[in-house]
Amino acid sequence: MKLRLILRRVAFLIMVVWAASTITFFIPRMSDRNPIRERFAELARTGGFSASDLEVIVASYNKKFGLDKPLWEQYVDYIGSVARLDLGVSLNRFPKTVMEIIYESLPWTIVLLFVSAILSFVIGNLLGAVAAWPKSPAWMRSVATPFIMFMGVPPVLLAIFLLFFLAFRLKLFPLGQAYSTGIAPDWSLSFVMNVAWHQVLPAVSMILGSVGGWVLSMRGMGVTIQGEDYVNFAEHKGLSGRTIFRDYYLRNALLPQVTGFALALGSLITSGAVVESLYALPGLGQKLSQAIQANDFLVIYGIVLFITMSVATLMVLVEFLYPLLDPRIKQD
Amino acid sequence: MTPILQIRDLQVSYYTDLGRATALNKVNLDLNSGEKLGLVGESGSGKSTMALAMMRMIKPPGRIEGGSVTVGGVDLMQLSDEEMRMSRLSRIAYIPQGAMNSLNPVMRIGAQMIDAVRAHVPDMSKEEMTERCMQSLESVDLKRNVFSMYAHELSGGMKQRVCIAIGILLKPQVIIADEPTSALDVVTQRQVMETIDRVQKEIGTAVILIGHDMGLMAQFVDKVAVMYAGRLTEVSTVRDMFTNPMHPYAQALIKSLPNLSNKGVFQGIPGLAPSLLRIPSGCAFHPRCEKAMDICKTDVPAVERYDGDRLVACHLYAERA
Amino acid sequence: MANLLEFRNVTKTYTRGFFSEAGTTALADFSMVLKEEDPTILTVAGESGSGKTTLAMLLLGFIDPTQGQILYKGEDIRNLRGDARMTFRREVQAVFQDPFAVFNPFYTVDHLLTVPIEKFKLAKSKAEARSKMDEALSAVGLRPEDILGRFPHQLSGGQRQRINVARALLLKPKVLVADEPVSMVDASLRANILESLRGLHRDHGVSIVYITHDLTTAYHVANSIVVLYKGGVMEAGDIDSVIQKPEHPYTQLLIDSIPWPDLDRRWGTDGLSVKESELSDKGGNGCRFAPRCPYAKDECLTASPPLHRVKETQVASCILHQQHPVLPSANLTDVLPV
Amino acid sequence: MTTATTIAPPIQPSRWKLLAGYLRRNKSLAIGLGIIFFLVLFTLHGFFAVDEARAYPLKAKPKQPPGILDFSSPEWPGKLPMGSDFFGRDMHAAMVKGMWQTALIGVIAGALGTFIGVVLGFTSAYFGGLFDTIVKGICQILTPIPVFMIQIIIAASLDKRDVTIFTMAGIVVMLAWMGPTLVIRSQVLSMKERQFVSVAKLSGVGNGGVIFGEILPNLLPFIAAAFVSQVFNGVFSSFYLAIVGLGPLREPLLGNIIWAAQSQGAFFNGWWWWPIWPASAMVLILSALALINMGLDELANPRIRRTE
Repeated sequence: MKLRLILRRVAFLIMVVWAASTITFFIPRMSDRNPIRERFAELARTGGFSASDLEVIVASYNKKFGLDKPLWEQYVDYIGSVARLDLGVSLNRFPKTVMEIIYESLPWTIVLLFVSAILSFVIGNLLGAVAAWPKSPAWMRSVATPFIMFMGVPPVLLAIFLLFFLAFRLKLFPLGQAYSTGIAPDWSLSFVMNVAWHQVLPAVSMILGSVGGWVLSMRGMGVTIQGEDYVNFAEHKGLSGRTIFRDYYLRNALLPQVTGFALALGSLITSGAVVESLYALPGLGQKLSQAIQANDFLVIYGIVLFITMSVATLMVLVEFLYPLLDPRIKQD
Repeated sequence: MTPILQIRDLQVSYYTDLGRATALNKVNLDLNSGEKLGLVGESGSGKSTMALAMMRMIKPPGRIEGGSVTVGGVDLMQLSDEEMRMSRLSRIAYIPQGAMNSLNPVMRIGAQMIDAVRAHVPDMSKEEMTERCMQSLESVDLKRNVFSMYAHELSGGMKQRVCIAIGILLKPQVIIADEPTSALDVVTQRQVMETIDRVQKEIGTAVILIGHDMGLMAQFVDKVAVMYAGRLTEVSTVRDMFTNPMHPYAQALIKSLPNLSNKGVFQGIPGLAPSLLRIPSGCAFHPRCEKAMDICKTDVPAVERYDGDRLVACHLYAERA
Repeated sequence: MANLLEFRNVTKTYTRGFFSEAGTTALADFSMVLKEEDPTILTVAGESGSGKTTLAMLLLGFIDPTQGQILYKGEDIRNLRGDARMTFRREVQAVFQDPFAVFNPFYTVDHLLTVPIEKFKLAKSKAEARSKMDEALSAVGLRPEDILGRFPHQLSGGQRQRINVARALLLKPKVLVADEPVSMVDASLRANILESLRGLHRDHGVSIVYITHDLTTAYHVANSIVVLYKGGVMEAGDIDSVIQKPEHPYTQLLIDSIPWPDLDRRWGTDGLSVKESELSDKGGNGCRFAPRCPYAKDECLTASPPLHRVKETQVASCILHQQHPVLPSANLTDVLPV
Repeated sequence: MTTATTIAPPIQPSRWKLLAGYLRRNKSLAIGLGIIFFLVLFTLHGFFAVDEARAYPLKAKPKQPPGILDFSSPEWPGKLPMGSDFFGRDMHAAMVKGMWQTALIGVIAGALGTFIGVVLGFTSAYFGGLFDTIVKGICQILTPIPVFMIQIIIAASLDKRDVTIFTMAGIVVMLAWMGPTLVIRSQVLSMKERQFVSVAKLSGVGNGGVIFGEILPNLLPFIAAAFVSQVFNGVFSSFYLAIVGLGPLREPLLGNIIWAAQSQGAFFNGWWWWPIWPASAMVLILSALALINMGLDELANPRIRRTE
């Protein structure tokens, strides 16, 4: 029974990745325009690269999108290379492969993303739980309100405002970049602190932008859970308010939120991509918007595909985690 | 013998958008140790409010507006919130109506029992607590392995037994069972009621069974209290109640019961129960009462004692009081 | 003349998902006939999971049988089309358990009565429709001016359930399925609602299939009874025989578990001991009740007993009665008096 | 066994009074509607007060801070109440035009997405079977894919010169129908098991009548909420596409203006008003939509309603 569950989830993951790669394969070819050919023409005009490079790029491009072969064959090749994580080469930074670009920028994105995802999840759910709990003091409940107000504000706008007021006007924080210019990256404490200092504003804007959503959904969930018979019965049992809050109310209200976590990562990646480029952090997002600016198509497709696969994988991992949290799931 | 439970002038109101609804109107009730009382009435008569008021679990927009509930000499209404918390389960326990959902789905049964013990006897050793919980499970005919199970692994009847096992963990002086079998099949209902009966005898506690099923009352309780529109109308022994009810509402209630010997002749009570927002003047039952007199429309009948032990609130018997 | 409504060896099996091969049998090989000229009140009794609600859904045509046929005036109800289908719809009606859920919260309670009047063209004018509604509401003891124009949450449970009975009254069906019509109504109002239903049967010749777990009310309204357990018929017959002298151990258990409001019939005087329903049967071919039966023998676990005709009007599916002749399950109606 | 549920209020207050009372309790709905009202007023006033053409480059003296007099303006002494940008757009005109276009994208995307969602949700839930399995499967598989990423691919495959606000709306809708489909589907699934549907069938109501007469009216709050959140998504996604430079570059869309300001280093050059106006407008629009959505949520899901 359990094995079947795992197999089903893995099959689901494969389906998602397959769907994502199919979309990235077909959409570019549905437009009558051929952006890559245009790009070559443009590059050749401005003399952006040497003739020998051009041959290699064309070969890679042909391999990826090989227009000479029938469509289904191209498709099979494409899916095959996606399965091998071969996402082609960059036009602009030839001979760098797309995967190399992803690998060099991935650590920055992971740090920013996970820090802000986890912090906003924890802060948002605690605030939401407190806000819905009828016995929490009024001031504690009102703390949640300003965060809800921020919910409609996309992190990128917060990033703009923070950058303007705190970094540009008040000069409290650096104006972007991953670390101060002039220091060499190493693992020394001072360098790590420097990096952390540069991450504050982008992280804060992402956290502020996503806490509200958690507060709101947790508050809704909390109101539902506190009406449940088992919370009432816990009070009839004479349990202390703290025990009821933690073991009966919070634990149950959190369950559905966990499923939302992976989905929230997906939208946080979106915001992160833009915030990164705003703060000139060398993460995936910056690479993506640079590629968009430069019409570096294989990099765009590659990064998009990579992000999609990562989010889908995380979602499936969270699903695996879920039975550990909710004993009712194990049965089916 | 002083009663273990004394309720005096208990009054509870709900403040709704449509006005104030008095759900309990100066209710008085005594109950002796080891006695089983049935509290019956139509929906909205205030019987569940009574249970919650005794537990001091009335939540806004409801409010306890006065009166006392004395259990074993202690007036619960005078306790601090923390003292009241400690009194729940140890002095007065509650067995809930919705046993289907009364157990935390993500905690093992044992953990939910132990946290109840720990909340009241924090310095008991873990082994002792476990043993206490296991014994409690056994006394309601559950196996020890239920301790490490989750609620979804149990049938409805078993869940209700677990709730009973939790209710008797600290041997309270009063147990309130609020329609404990309303969600169960008849066969399971009987098993559960017999379990309550047995543990009640074992620990000698007083039990208040809340419900609207007079049949269940006939099977289970010693005394029946009938509520109507937030007031007690009659309190009698179960035999008196079924053979010679005095209050016209109680009479109608008994007459509305189908049983094996009156095939085809049971009849309902005409009219509808009043809304607590608009309780009729005088005796609240007078619009539905066949024997209503003029005085019933204006004066609220006082609860009087008849034949030694019966309490009835009806003008019909005024001269006998 | 054709039978009004006939269940012919109806079996309903629910399967779970595409992959699971084992299904649960909600109703097994059930046959029954309701005749137009002999309207009756038939109780179908059982605990939850007995298949009684499945039976109601089948009868109303909401679900299709897995095997067997349900015939209305000789025609399989799956094949009814057009006018014939509308006739079936009008003549087979229901009163449901939850008097709140049957109301569409978006509309006032009038909706419940106006829609069938309009769809079945029961009235030629607005005024006629209104007078029909008034008449039906008054007949169940409601004052139309208290009821019409209100939203369901503004009425009490008792009022709502009476409106449902009024709806049945308005439509004057041939068959009425009453699925636990009083279990969510205050005890003091049960008699009134059941009396209205009985009036429908008595005065308008409506056959009522009364589905319940409450044998006390069943005893008072019905002529005959079928006791179901896990989809199978355990016992059937005329109501007095079955209630006063049940022959199947399950029926005995059920009747002994009823909290009779009778001080001379208190529990604990019969020495009855029952097993908790936690025991799951192994899904074998034996008697469905064997795992809980105090008299179960080895052979009970291997073969499902047929219906033994213990009396002219009583059958029990139990080997304790195997000295009595076997009644084919298709002829169940033979022992059900009207 | 609760109390006081049995009888109707003796007097029914007027609808407007009820609405006012409801808005007072449902503060988020009231505030959200208030902001939208203010923005509509601003845009309407703008249509009369400013020349739309001035929302495009080279129509005003560039790089002017708010409030400065602009003598190059045709209607003298044409003020620049919100300043102008590097390319010589009158920011006031740009804001009026940009907000109108943003709203247009949002409403088109919202209406289309909701419509698709309602149709698919209803048909798949009500009729079930293979169609339902397919619709549900597609939604489930597409849900983990970050929509924005796919939108980037779509937008990047288009010729930027061809991109209009209508293509923007189209791009957004293409992957935005799954949300409302799943919401409506689950609502219909639970609704069709409700007993009033059975009673309607017994009353001779056919499938169409059940869908439109019985189920749909009860789902109106959900559909309204789905619409508002679709509008939110539409505005949000088109904004993000524009801010990474995938918008219709000529148009003064709010996201486009921010993107342009960002790429010209507006803050470093001291032209703070350039990104701040569109950013503030965006904050107002999105907050208002989020607040309305919250309010509608409360309407659709009475359990969240709180006693205060």
